[in-house]
Amino acid sequence: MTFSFEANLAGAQLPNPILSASGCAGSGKELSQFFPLNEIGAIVTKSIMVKPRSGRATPRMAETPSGMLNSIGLQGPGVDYFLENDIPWLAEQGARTFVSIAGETVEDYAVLARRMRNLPGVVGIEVNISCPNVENRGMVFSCNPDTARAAIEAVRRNIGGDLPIIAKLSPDVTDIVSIAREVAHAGADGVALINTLLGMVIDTNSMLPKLAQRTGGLSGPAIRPVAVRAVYQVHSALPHLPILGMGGISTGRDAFEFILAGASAISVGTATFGNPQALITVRDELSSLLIERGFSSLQDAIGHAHREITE
Amino acid sequence: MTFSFEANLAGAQLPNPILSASGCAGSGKELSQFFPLNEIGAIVTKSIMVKPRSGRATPRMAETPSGMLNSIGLQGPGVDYFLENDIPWLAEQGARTFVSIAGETVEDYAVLARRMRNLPGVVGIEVNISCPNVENRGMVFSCNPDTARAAIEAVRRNIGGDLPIIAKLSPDVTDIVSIAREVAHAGADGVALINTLLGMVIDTNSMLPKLAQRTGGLSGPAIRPVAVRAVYQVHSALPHLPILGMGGISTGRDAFEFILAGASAISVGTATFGNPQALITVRDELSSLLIERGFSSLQDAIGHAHREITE
Amino acid sequence: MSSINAKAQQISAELVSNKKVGSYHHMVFSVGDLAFQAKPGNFVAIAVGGPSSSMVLRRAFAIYRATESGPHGGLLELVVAPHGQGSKWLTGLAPHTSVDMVAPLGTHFGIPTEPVRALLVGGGYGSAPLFGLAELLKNRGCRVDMVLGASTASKIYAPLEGKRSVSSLTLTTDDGSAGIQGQITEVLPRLIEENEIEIIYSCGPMGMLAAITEVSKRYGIVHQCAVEESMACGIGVCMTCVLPVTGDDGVIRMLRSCIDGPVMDGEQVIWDSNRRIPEGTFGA
Amino acid sequence: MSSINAKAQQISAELVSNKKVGSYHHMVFSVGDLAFQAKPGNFVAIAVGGPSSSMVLRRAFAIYRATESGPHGGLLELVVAPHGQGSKWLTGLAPHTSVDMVAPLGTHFGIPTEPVRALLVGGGYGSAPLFGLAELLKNRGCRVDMVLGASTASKIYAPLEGKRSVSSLTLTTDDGSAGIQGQITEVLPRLIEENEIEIIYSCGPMGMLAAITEVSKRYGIVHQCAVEESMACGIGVCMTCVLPVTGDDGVIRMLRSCIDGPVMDGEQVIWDSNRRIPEGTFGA
Ligand SMILES: Cc1cc2nc3c(=O)[nH]c(=O)nc-3n(C[C@H](O)[C@H](O)[C@H](O)COP(=O)(O)OP(=O)(O)OC[C@H]3O[C@@H](n4cnc5c(N)ncnc54)[C@H](O)[C@@H]3O)c2cc1C
Ligand SMILES: Cc1cc2nc3c(=O)[nH]c(=O)nc-3n(C[C@H](O)[C@H](O)[C@H](O)COP(=O)(O)OP(=O)(O)OC[C@H]3O[C@@H](n4cnc5c(N)ncnc54)[C@H](O)[C@@H]3O)c2cc1C
Ligand SMILES: Cc1cc2nc3c(=O)[nH]c(=O)nc-3n(C[C@H](O)[C@H](O)[C@H](O)COP(=O)(O)O)c2cc1C
Ligand SMILES: Cc1cc2nc3c(=O)[nH]c(=O)nc-3n(C[C@H](O)[C@H](O)[C@H](O)COP(=O)(O)O)c2cc1C
Ligand code: FES
Ligand code: FES
Repeated sequence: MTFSFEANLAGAQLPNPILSASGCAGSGKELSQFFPLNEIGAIVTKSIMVKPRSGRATPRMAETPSGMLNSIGLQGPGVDYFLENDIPWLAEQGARTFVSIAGETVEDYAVLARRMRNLPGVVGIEVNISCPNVENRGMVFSCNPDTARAAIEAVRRNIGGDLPIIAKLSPDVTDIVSIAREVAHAGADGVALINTLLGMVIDTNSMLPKLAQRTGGLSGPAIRPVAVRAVYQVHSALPHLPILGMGGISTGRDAFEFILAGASAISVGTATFGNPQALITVRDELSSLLIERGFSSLQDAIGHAHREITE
Repeated sequence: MTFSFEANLAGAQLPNPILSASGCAGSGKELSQFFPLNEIGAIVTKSIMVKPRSGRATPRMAETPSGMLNSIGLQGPGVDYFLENDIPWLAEQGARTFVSIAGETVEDYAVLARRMRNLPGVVGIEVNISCPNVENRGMVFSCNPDTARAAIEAVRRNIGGDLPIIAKLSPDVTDIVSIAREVAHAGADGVALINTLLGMVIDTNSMLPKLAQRTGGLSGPAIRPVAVRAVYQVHSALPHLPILGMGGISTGRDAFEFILAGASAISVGTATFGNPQALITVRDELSSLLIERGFSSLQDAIGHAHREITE
Repeated sequence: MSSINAKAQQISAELVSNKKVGSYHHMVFSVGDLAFQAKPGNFVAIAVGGPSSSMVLRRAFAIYRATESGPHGGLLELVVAPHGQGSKWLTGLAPHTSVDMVAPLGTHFGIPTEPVRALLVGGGYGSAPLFGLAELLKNRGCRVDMVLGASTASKIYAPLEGKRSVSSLTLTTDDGSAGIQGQITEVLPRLIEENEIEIIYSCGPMGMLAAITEVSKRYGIVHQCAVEESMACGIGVCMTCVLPVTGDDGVIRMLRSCIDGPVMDGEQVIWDSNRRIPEGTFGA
Repeated sequence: MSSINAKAQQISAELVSNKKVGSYHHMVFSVGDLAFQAKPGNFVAIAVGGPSSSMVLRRAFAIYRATESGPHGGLLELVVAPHGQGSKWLTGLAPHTSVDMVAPLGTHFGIPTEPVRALLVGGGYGSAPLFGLAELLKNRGCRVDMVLGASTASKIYAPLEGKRSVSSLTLTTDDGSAGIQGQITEVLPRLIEENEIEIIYSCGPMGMLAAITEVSKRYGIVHQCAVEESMACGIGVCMTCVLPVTGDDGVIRMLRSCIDGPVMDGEQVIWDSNRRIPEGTFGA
């Protein structure tokens, strides 16, 4: 039997459905010692902003049961440096790249989108709208339908060409389906589910929040059930909207859960910290599992857990 | 040095701040073999409804990394049986009881509140508003400020006397502070934070959601950072609103985190499944820890992580 | 105090021996006087994974044998299949490690007051609690026949010393690698008739118990079975392990298999209730 | 390919020996040819807690010694303090267990091209990477003095064989249980002056490194220190382990201590940046 592992993520054709998660694969360079970057479906870059950013003060992380908190605060050298250095290097490796962009204002998203035209190796844009909106009391863009829509519209209007746009949503909302619907209307070709959950750890020695910024984003296997639920709900309500699923994936079994729930492709984030080769492990285990379960293609398995149960 | 472990939860005077979590201590009888029930601050009953309820179909649970999903669906014999059997038995044990009540309609809450008058051993009411509202497309009461308020007002108007009312909130909302504010205005004397997070596990053998009802509530250490964050946020915004903190507490250290974040007392839920004596372990570890850190009373430690850092 | 879990204690139990037998591990724990309390059908619940485990729930295992005294004091013996991460952790333990155990839990097999002719039916590691039961029945003057089935020979657990109390032992395997090829239920009618069986005791997968119930009903004989539902707590506080059971009053209730079971009356259990609540269930 | 992590490999390393020495565990791992790649200052990152661990992050440990061949092939030796749940799990392992290790990681101590007079300063298990460094410096014709400090005698790690390359060894303890009572920095001026020190190499708690930097600045001598920041990944992909460092261009940047460190120029690090971003930092 032939088996097709090819993925189509909102129009981006990828040899397999395994992507890195934004902010969890550095610039790519750091991982390239552990596997050739073109072995995975695509590299998702850390979220790029208009200007250089120092990020937040340390401590920036805390380990939690089956997870971790982080508050990096989008440290990065800004879009100019990124386009000059990271993009050409990734293209040289033959890597397919999803550029993650993040803004503090709607205008930032517009500016960044214009810079994303005609980049070598870039197969799509992940729009991280799970970050604070400085024009709206720091409220996270994707926690409000209006600001979520505004950010995506700004990208859609400015991107030009037919580069797929994936809107990355925060799970910290009452109704994630309504946000997904909103960004789809605004022109997103797909959604990335989920970003981290807002959490806090208190250091019982200092008796203060462990992270300098008090709260941070919770990731890792701990949040997997929340992520699978989000993917299942959105796929159920919007079956034609492509989903990039993530949140606690560290094995092929975990990835399979997301595919069955309705994801067209998946990202591996925190697992890479524990295992630099996690992306490859997940890829190999997922393809074995799909073949074992009798699927002749990845496509056939997407959303399979939604089928009618007829016993 | 004398140390006072006494807790005051929204007016309920308790010898210590350790409570069971609703739905995680059965009727009390099941645990009484493992420790005398009057050894803990209070027993919180499983949520009582107006009528008997079969609960949901099985499978009702799935273990997850550092947590579990459940979808019990509030199985129980109804308020009549409860008042006749459980309440007198708990009173006989010398246990202090918080009765958890849950409704499908605002009227249910009113009916239940009226039944809560003058019960032996009952020191407070926990109003579980993290359940589906049948009159509003099954939307969870506490996921909407209006329905949250309506349920609490119904209890407040009907309860009579001065029994403290604690509103138990779902973390699955965009802004938990605004819900807490709403229920406080509606007459809640305090809030219980947090109920479970909505999650899903897909069984990769059957390739279907593992739980019969598809989704379930995520509890256990996995969710602790989300719970601590919720307690910290609400205490920060509403410093005078008493909080019953819970979510993944299994050691004294964990309980201490919630106290530092602003909880006046805490509940232990899922940990009891792994360790029938968890409530006693947490109690003893927490009091040692408070003494070790130089506190002369529990009261002094509440919200201590909010202090100004002056170094 | 209540009568629920009345004999249960939470103890630290030292692993005395851990031997691979076919597909299973025969594991012996030193438990002190607690061994006196255990009756055939009772189970234990063990915390798995060690101090920084991601597994928050205990795992349940039927008690294979309880030995009240010996060089190590009272012993409890289990038969464990390395299945998922919890049972694999357990079967990987070295002797002298201690585990956190709550035992004995649940209901036990009822012993008739008069000698009867009993058939004991076990599937896979479901044979475990039947050997202690066989001994007890034998001592009460009962005739005991036993039939054990599994997918393949290595999954039949039937140690020599266990068979002492049994008048006849029939084996079935799906692949024919031991005994008769086929399902356990296929041989039941013959065994019931030949041995004039008056009561069936069973333990094994839920599907097998359901099938045995069909047969026992047909012959009008009592069927006590030990069910195996996923359990989060094992002590009756979580309500995850329920299954619909028709009471003596005719009312179907969702009963907890950890405290109202695992031993239940096969005829009263509503089998095939997976993913649905049977119509007419109390509170439905 | 890039030059970051260029020598790092992910391997299964067998624990060859695990001995308690004072408050620490001296742990030896068989790592094959990877031992050839390790230089003093490099560290390893080990996955902890076993297959169903709730700990998702690796733990970092400085390489104490690398032995390139022997009966077990190449060896890496670590000095581990049982501190929290991860290090306690590690120090509790029995020989012949294998761990998942990524090594060697990070920058290493720079070795002067000319013989110099070096002072090596270690706090607690921070002495670990200094012995291999001492040997290397000695072989290059340097004079090496060493001072080790800790809260108490059992927390000073200074094995006999490690001291071979050292001309003088001074000890300090907070409680006076070994060597001079007091903080390590109190003895530095005397040692620097007496031994005409030209370079300081250090490893230990961040507070100590900051204090040493004060002293080295005062004397105008180079100070290479191995920092210890909480690391989630150890390989440069997560950005959790940063600290502000002034570059040669005068610009302060948040650098990753796992790939731009752990060995850094003490004078360039902005110490006391806990919970705040120093003013003027790039991108602030
Ligand atoms: C009353 C009772 C008696 C049992 N007696 C035995 C015995 O004597 N020998 C034996 O090997 N096993 C027995 N089991 C089953 C044993 O508990 C499971 O094999 C074990 O829980 C599998 O856990 P795991 O971590 O290896 O698998 P995982 O698949 O990782 O477990 C995940 C979750 O599912 C539950 N689960 C998985 N399989 C089963 C199952 N078959 N039955 C119930 N829950 C399950 C686990 O308890 C856990 O909560 C018994 C179960 C019950 C309820
Ligand atoms: C470059 C480097 C070299 C190190 N070398 C050694 C060594 O040679 N010997 C040794 O015993 N320890 C060393 N450490 C510290 C060692 O990594 C920690 O002691 C260990 O991580 C503690 O983990 P735990 O699980 O026991 O503690 P926990 O408190 O349970 O750890 C929780 C989290 O905090 C982090 N953490 C806790 N303490 C430290 C610490 N002191 N430094 C950095 N992160 C910490 C852990 O990595 C983990 O992510 C080194 C750390 C770094 C960064
Ligand atoms: C250290 C860290 C940094 C992250 N940075 C970003 C980021 O820059 N942009 C973004 O969209 N998501 C970021 N994320 C979120 C991840 O991409 C991912 O959505 C989340 O961690 C859940 O997946 P996981 O559990 O596999 O890590 C970050 C996560 C971590 C742990
Ligand atoms: C099996 C189970 C049943 C529960 N039943 C109820 C309930 O009836 N009413 C309620 O308010 N919360 C219920 N909860 C939620 C808990 O009371 C608690 O809020 C939540 O589990 C988080 O705490 P934990 O992590 O300590 O379990 C239940 C939780 C579990 C795991
Ligand atoms: S397993 Fe918890 S009630 Fe039975
Ligand atoms: S530890 Fe991840 S970048 Fe340094």
